[in-house]
Amino acid sequence: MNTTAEKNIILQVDRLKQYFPVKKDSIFKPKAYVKAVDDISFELFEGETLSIVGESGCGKSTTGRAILRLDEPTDGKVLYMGKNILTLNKKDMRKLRGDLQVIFQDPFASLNPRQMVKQILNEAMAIQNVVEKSKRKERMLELLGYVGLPPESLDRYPHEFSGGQRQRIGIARALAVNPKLIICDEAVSALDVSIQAQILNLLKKLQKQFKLTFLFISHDLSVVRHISDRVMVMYLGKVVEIAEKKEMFDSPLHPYTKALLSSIPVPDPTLKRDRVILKGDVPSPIDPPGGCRFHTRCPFAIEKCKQEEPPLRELVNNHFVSCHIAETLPV
Amino acid sequence: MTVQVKTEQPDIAVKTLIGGTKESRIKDFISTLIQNKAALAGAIIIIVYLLMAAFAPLLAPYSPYEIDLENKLTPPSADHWMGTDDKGRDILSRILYGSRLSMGVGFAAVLFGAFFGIIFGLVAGFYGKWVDTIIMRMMDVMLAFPGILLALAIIAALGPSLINVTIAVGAFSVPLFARIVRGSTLEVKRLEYIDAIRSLGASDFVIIFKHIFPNILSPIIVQGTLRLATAILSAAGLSFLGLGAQPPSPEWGTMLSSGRDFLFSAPYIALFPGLAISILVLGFNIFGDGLRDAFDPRMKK
Amino acid sequence: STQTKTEQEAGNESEGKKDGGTLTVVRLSDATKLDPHFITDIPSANIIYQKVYETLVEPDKDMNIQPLLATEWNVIDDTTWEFKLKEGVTFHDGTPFNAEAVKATFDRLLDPNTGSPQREKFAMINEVKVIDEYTVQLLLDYPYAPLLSILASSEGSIMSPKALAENQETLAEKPVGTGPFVFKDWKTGQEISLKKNENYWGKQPSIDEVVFKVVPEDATRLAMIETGEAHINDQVPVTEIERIEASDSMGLLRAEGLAVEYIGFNTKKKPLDDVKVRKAISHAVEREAIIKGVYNNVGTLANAAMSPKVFGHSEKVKPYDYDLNEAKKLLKEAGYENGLKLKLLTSDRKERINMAEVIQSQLKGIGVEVDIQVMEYGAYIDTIDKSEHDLFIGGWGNATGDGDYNQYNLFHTASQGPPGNHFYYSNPEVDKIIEEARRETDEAKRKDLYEKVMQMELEDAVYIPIRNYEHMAAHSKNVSGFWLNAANYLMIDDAVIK
Amino acid sequence: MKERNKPILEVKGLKTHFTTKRGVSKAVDGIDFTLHKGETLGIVGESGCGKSMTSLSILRLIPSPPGKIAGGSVLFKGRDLVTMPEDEMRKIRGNEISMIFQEPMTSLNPVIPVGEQIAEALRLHQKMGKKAAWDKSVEMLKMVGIPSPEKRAKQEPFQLSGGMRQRVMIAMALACTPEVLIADEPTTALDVTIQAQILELIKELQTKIGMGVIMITHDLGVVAETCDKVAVMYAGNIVEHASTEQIFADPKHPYTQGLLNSLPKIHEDQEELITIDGSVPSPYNMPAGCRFASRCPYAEDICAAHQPDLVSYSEDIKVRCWKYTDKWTGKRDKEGVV
Amino acid sequence: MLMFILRRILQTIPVIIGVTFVVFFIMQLVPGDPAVLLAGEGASKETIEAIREQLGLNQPLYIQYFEYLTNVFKGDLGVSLKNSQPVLDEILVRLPITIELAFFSIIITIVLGMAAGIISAVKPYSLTDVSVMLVALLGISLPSFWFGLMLMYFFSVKLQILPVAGWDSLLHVILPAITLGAGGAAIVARMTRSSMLEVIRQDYIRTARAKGLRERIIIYKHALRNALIPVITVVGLQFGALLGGTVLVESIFAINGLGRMIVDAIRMRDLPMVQGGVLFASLIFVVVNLFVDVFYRFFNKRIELN
Ligand SMILES: Nc1ncnc2c1ncn2[C@@H]1O[C@H](COP(=O)(O)OP(=O)(O)OP(=O)(O)O)[C@@H](O)[C@H]1O
Ligand SMILES: Nc1ncnc2c1ncn2[C@@H]1O[C@H](COP(=O)(O)OP(=O)(O)OP(=O)(O)O)[C@@H](O)[C@H]1O
Ligand SMILES: [Mg+2]
Ligand SMILES: [Mg+2]
Ligand code: NI
Repeated sequence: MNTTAEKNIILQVDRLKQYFPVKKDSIFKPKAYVKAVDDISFELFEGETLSIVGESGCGKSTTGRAILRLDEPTDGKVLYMGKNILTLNKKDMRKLRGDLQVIFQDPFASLNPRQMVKQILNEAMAIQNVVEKSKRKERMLELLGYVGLPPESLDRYPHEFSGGQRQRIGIARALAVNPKLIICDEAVSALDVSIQAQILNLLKKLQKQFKLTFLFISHDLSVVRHISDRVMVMYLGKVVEIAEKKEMFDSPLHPYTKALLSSIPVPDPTLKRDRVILKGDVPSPIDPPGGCRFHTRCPFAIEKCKQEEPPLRELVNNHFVSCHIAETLPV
Repeated sequence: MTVQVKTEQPDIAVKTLIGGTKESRIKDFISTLIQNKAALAGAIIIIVYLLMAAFAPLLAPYSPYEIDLENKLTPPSADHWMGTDDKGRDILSRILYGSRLSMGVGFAAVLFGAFFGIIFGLVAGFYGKWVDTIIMRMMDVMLAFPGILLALAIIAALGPSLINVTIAVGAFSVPLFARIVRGSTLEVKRLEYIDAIRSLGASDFVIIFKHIFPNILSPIIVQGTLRLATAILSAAGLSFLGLGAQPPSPEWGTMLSSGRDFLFSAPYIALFPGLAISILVLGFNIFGDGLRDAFDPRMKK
Repeated sequence: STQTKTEQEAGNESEGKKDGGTLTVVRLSDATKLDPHFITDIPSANIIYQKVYETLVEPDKDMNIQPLLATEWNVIDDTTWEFKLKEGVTFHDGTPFNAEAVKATFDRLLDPNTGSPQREKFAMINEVKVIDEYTVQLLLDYPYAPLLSILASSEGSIMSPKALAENQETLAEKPVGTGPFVFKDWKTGQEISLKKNENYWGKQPSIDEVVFKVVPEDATRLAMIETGEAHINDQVPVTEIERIEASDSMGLLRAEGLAVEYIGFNTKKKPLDDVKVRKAISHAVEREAIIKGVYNNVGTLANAAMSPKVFGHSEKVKPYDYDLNEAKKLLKEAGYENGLKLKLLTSDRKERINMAEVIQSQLKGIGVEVDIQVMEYGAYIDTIDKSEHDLFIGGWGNATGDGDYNQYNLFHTASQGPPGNHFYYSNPEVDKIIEEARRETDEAKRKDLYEKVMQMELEDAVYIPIRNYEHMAAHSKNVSGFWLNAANYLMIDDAVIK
Repeated sequence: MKERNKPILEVKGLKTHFTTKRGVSKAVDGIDFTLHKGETLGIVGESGCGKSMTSLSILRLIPSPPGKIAGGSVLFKGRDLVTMPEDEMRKIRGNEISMIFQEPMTSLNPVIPVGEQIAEALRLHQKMGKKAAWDKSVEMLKMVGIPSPEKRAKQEPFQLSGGMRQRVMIAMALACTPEVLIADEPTTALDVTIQAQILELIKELQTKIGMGVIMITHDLGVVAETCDKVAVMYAGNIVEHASTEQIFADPKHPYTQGLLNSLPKIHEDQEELITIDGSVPSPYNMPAGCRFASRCPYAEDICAAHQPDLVSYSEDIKVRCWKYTDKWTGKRDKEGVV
Repeated sequence: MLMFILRRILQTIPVIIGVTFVVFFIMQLVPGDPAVLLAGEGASKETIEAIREQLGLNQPLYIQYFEYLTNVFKGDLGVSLKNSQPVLDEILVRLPITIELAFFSIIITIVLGMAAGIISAVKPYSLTDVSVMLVALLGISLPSFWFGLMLMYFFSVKLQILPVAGWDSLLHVILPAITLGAGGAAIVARMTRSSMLEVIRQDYIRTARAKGLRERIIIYKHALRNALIPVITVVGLQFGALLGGTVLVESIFAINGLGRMIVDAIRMRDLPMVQGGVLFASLIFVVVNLFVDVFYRFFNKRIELN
């Protein structure tokens, strides 16, 4: 913990759990839950980008939503600048929301189709009351400048923009309230490679400019590799591995991470790789397998994996993994 | 590498597709409406009706109230284009004057029903859980309740007047609107832009009325235009209980009902008010459909 | 006379033809109960009256009292009436009809514990005395002239003493009388059926069975007659006369009724407490136009609250003539030359609403602006019972056919409110004459008293008489021999289905 | 596998236009390519460039109105699908040419058991009996690697995971052993680990059945790993057509170059990604000249004025760019823009 | 699902109590005194008072209500003020009739409405579509008394092929069921049409086409099943309107049903009958809607999870 010790922790997630009750099919069955996020802890340092990767349904978005209290978490703490935001009342929470912003995946669904850009931006400022009324127009133009949209965009509706432009509007809205932390939930997944590149560049630029902290949720590893400082891998509601980006990509420890990294199709036809192709589907989060949750698909699983849940342990410097046999795996 | 994120060139595609200014936007809205031929026809029908209501005194060839028992039940003729009723009053004149009443009651009732229905539906759908349960069970009570009883209760509590008939008729449609709105709210609530606005710290009120409501207009418009007919007809039903427009008001529904005794001997008594209602409802329905499309920016894609 | 051919034909033809069959009568509403001591409405009484139950005496077509279960009667003194009863009559349950039966019936009616709403009408009877098996005396508290008319009405029905003793409660559903028809079945809300009494003491009916079906919709009832699905429809809207008369499958029977319709004034309420205003309005209503325009000439112009069929009616009583100038003059005298606003209350019967509209238009002529208030029947009654009305359209059934029932209930101070005086009229002199007429046994003198008191009421302009009822029944051309009694009872003893 | 037999599918000058209130959208505007047995052709390009519309046009599944095939021909084993009568076309759909759609979530009927959805095509085209068709559909599910297929066949789509649904789509498309398979972004909606499974599966089956595959995607990684040759589309046109190795090693068209450049390099750290400025022209209002001209770093006067043709650069390479013609002056090239 | 049904059934209890409560207090508000109406013309104040006493109308309201409620839970709905018959008996005679009528009407609503909707949707904006939708709109805006009497006039009086009124055979059911079902059919037709048009645009319809299926199979097998889901809700709501509409139709065709009974009872201020009638009407309504919800959830579950 040497290198990170000096950095300020802006957000600390402590034993967060998010269970969604499932409607029961029968009164005879016990009450069931989707354990979307099941006891995860991590911290986020000021000015860094932490990415969360993992398959669809592993709880990435749920983690983000829980931090923002878009859903009320079942258990755990989320400390923002040392304050547990999960216990704030409605009013204080609303005030705090200015600091924590989110950019969503779907650039269309995340903008109200009936509001013009200026209404969208104005409303954001009005809600948090960050800019006085007379200066808002000015600020709007400034925001559009940051995200690279022409000033006349103000009078248009979201559907009149391309996907990439819409995503910029979403970013401008998030920036409008001067946030400290932005959660990007698949913020570029829906975009074309060329547009994706524009947005990624923009995010990086803005991060520097405003000292933003990003929690970057994605399943596109090449994007993650480009943007993150640290990476966290989730599987079925659990954190399986956290490490510095380079460390993670160069020497993944968890068998799932390994499979994930090897599955990325590489745009280079000359490169023929040994690919770890996993068998089977992701188990249901309603009834996750006991022991290590990955053991049903893990090519290396041993008996212990079925019985005991592996703890998240620091194997190398700042490289945490949750696997009983991480040391013994082939590289 | 010098390629920077620059301000994008004013986007040709966007610019040519949609004019950026406000006036052109309104023009665009209107032109979408006009291009939708059915909606245009609907709009024309409605305008004709509104003109009819506005200029009834000028248009009506006779007084709508003047009883002339000598000339009762005359079939349509050059003198009385739509014939006369069982008290010798000119049906055309009554229909013209009645447009004020019937359209007024119809609209007001639908608006009343929609207003409360929308609020209940939004609140139930947005908050879910026990709020939802309580509101929706209340709506069930209302739906299961005989209308005539509700009407009688309203006379009792508020006294008979046209406003109260509007309330009574409107009350019948509250649960219908509530159900529809609740369903749509549940759908829209899940969309990302609702989460986005919530994460900005917007209050529930803003979320519900500014962000959810405008996006569930379409089923409301459809239901509203359909309820209009029912509202006019039920208003007539109530006037017989002494709740609605009192005779000799030329209210369409009442006129239609009074034609019931002459269905075979003088069918025109019921026919013309019936047509007046049907055509109005037709107009509103097709206009409503067009409106829904024109209001929805997405439909232009 | 308004009797149509049908009746006369029936008289001639009914002898030879005894075809039997089921007679289907369609009517607006169902009976409420079939116990004559508890019946308060015509649709209920119509089922049993002279069909299942019989009375000691009965009114004929002209409302003259004729013997029925009593063969003769004597007024022994002012307060003692003696009746000789018919012998050899048995109730449907086999109990013989005799003086004990008469006593049992009236004792039950008069017993306060019975709680009969009709007790009031018989309150003058102090005791029913059995003289011998077939002789009975009614001892009255005070002289009461209209006694026979009450005995002749439905509430005077003689009931089986056995049924009274054993199962009083079930009498509401299962009447047991002596009449030509025996109660068969009642499906509430749907139909009541009676079958021929095989042991009837008099002439056996020709039909085997009669079913009274409830068909609320006017048009449907007529359609059923037209298609032959039913035989008689005893409530016909006035608008359908032409159609019925033009039809070759339907006939129309019309009969003068006992009831009258009138416009009433609330004499307690401003400005109608001013007799001049009332007179003015009385002058301004053109009654003939209503009979013709609204009622299609069904019924006749009424001159008072009693129809010609009611005992005590007098042609000499004169209501106000149609005279707008006089009306305006009176209004001016009353201080309303600039007009006046009034509310006219009516129940939701179609004809009455029409009538209200016509009256509204007529009164406009003298500057009286009328707001029509249509109310559902229950609310209407409630409003007039509470004296919250100005003008109202009312009617009086005159169920007994005697002037006392009319005058006492409508105009006596004691009857203000629910009993019938919704004019809230109070005139001590009128009260006195009404009471006097009640005790007067001399028919001619009674008639004079009624004439006098009716004229006084009109002088006070308490109401505007509009129409004497006329009852109409549409019938299939293949039935004959039935008739309508003035109280709108359907008489089917002699009905024949071809 | 790549023997040069007669092509089974030949698309020539295919044009698909949409007529809307705003005018005519030339979604597909003159596309040419050929497909041989056992070969995989990748079609790549920016979102909205007409990839899906091209594939739908081949099967004549364009939503009509407003869409319409406005010209060109699609020769399938020598017969033109564009002019073929509808009922004959029906015999080809799902039988000889099948399609895997972009969205496995919405492309399956939510209320019909998946087994039945597969079996109905078998009954129709292979004239199989009810039982036989069902057994075959269970077999197909097994082949695409769905565990306990007997049970799964009876389930409805909502009871299956996304990966399974996509596999059902594949089973459905392959049920009648088609000669051509069009896969329209078959893995976009899936996780990488599942995507790897599916791509592996398609490859495997292709070798087994020997069909020609058109693989539509905008994921260049997928193209690199699965395709023999690639067509790059831009704004309704093919701008470059070459073998996969060629495209990745030495892209000719400036758009292709831009596209490849903007990918984050997975084994290399970049501070900033390279982007292509500007945006695609509106399909309602195509420029007269090269459609990429406004975004092209090399554009010269001629580019804005005249549209280049798709010309052969070498035997295997076709490119639609003035830069590779003799009309090119090369002025800006010398300034060294890139 | 079972849990859901159980919960809904439990929720029904407060609904029913709510209904009785509202009915009770509304009936107190409504002007008109059952005692006066029962006493009839010319009854004295004493008589009326006696009747009131006899009917127990003099007790304080809350006692009357709680007595009523406790009796209801014991299964005793009281006796009619009008004819002293047990309310339950009166209702049980009429309930099957009304249910039968409603059942056939809803069948007509569904069959007619959906057929029209499908015909319209198959060729949108065609002449057939426009005319079907016009007829449907007329169906919505025409009062049912008019429609019912017209049907009666043509089929019973003119053609004499169907009975005018009554409820004795299946023939008697036809006209009332059509009259009652027609309005709903119009609404269902509109819903079906728009829902079909929506569904036809879905990806899975394209998939079906890509399989080479015939258009007919696509419409009836693939599109219709999905299009019906939103229509189900409308049918459920329509059932409520239908129950309200029974009054008129029961009057016109002289059917001895629950609707007419309730209205008659209201007119007589016969509180126990009104209470009982409304209780059962709401029970029917709640049960039907429960079915609809269960059905809907069953279908919708797969859609939500997609
Ligand atoms: N509101 C909810 N109610 C019930 N289950 C939920 C809810 N939200 C999420 N889930 C479930 O929780 C699990 C995790 O979902 P989440 O959206 O966090 O996954 P994700 O990692 O973001 O996946 P993706 O990459 O597809 O976005 C899933 O199984 C999902 O079905
Ligand atoms: N119904 C339609 N009406 C008008 N234009 C349409 C319609 N459908 C598609 N288009 C146009 O056709 C063009 C090509 O669309 P297509 O779906 O083929 O793109 P794509 O290359 O598959 O993109 P993506 O990668 O997003 O799937 C788009 O620009 C679009 O505007
Ligand atoms: Mg997610
Ligand atoms: Mg596509
Ligand atoms: Ni550079």
